[in-house]
Amino acid sequence: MPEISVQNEDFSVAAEYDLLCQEFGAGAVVMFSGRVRDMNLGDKVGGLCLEHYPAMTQSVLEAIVAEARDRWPLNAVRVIHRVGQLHAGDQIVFTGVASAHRGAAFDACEFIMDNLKTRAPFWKKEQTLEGDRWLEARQKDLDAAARWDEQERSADNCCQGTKA
Amino acid sequence: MPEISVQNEDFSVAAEYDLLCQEFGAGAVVMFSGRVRDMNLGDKVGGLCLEHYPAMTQSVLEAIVAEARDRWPLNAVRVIHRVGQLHAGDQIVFTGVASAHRGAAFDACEFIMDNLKTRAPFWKKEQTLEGDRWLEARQKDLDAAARWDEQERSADNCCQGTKA
Amino acid sequence: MIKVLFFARYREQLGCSELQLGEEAGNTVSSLRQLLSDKGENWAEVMRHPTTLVAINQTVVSDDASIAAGDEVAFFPPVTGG
Amino acid sequence: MIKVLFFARYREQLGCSELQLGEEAGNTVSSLRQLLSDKGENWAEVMRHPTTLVAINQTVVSDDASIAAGDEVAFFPPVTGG
Repeated sequence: MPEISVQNEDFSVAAEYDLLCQEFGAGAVVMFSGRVRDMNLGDKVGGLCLEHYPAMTQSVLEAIVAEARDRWPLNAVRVIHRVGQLHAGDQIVFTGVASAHRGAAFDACEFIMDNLKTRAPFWKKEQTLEGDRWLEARQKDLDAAARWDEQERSADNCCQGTKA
Repeated sequence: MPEISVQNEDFSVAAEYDLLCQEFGAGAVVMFSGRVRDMNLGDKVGGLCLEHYPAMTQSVLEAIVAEARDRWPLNAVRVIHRVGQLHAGDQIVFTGVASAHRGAAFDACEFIMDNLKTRAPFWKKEQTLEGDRWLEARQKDLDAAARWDEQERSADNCCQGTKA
Repeated sequence: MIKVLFFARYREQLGCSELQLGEEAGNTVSSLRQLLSDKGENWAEVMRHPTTLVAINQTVVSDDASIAAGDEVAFFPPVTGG
Repeated sequence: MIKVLFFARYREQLGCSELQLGEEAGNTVSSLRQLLSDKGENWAEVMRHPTTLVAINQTVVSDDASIAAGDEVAFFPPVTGG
């Protein structure tokens, strides 16, 4: 099973969970799954078309997973992103992480998603009754990804509230 | 479907995922699953027996879920904890959260697990070749749960590295 | 009458999961702890253990909490679920 | 020869997903941007958009990065996957 799949076909969270669990020693599995929302910016969304830059997508996702493995002890990692035409309610992205440690599994899974959101070359074009529109990147996602850099830099700093 | 189940029977992550997804508008689902490790403190673990304080377990888990709902906008929450005799590799605990927002789903799921670990009255007795032994609480788990209080207190403080 | 429960390691150590007590238990967790400590060395050990938790009616309380007739008081070690 | 790719909104706006360019592209991202800007107002608009990203051989770079023969250069808006 590859660690990373970019595909048009749907995926099965149940099957991915079973694969992540095959490593018997793992205590913790954290999984994220994202689905196409039926509403966005106040408009009803019928579906969306996902474009990507294939050669770069693969290498960026590999780099993100490698960074996660450098930061946390992980037994298994799986990232799936769908491309092409999708419909409201469809599954779009999956990230699953297995680790002996709960905190590592949570952090690595969220780290991968935050970085995927801001670094992996995917673009969504949404279909609404008002017509089609390319989605704009959101500052909130950039902020979410930036926390991980800051966390690394300020590791032993003043902050009691960090989740480092 | 109740939000909280304390049971001896196994659970199906696939079935829980489908239930969490039934709310069509949700964009993000985060799930945690924990399994009995086959090794602990250097010894091979054959299984463990999970004791709990039934009346208190239910009310503590309800309180933790209510606190999570106060802090984040959540569409659906599901917590399952098994009790009684379990074997190495068995599933032991599940927490699943559905939200329109990725960050809220991650934070709420981890918040529930960190608080469950330190507040819900479960006790594990491990069976090893060296004999049976009650597990000791770990400082690491107390620290993990304490972060959420500190995060609340220091919400708008100096810290750039916080995940608040 | 109050009901006193013991869980996990303490249940085993005391060979007791539940006790019924009358007025001799007193009105506070402290007085109850004192009464139980006097039952023997293994009881005293559980009662003076620095991490022993006590709950009244399923809520963890401190030693100065009051106990009333009908309450359910539980003693247990730090929790280890999840 | 270099290969130049455009994605998403820019691909649509320029009506172009791929270009082959020779030495006229110059040796840096800046010189390539200048050449493309001169192709018309819609091209100039994409090139001067403050959030336009550029990658050489699948790695995002800044405007002073060098371009060599055989490179694949891509222009695209901020990413919106996940």
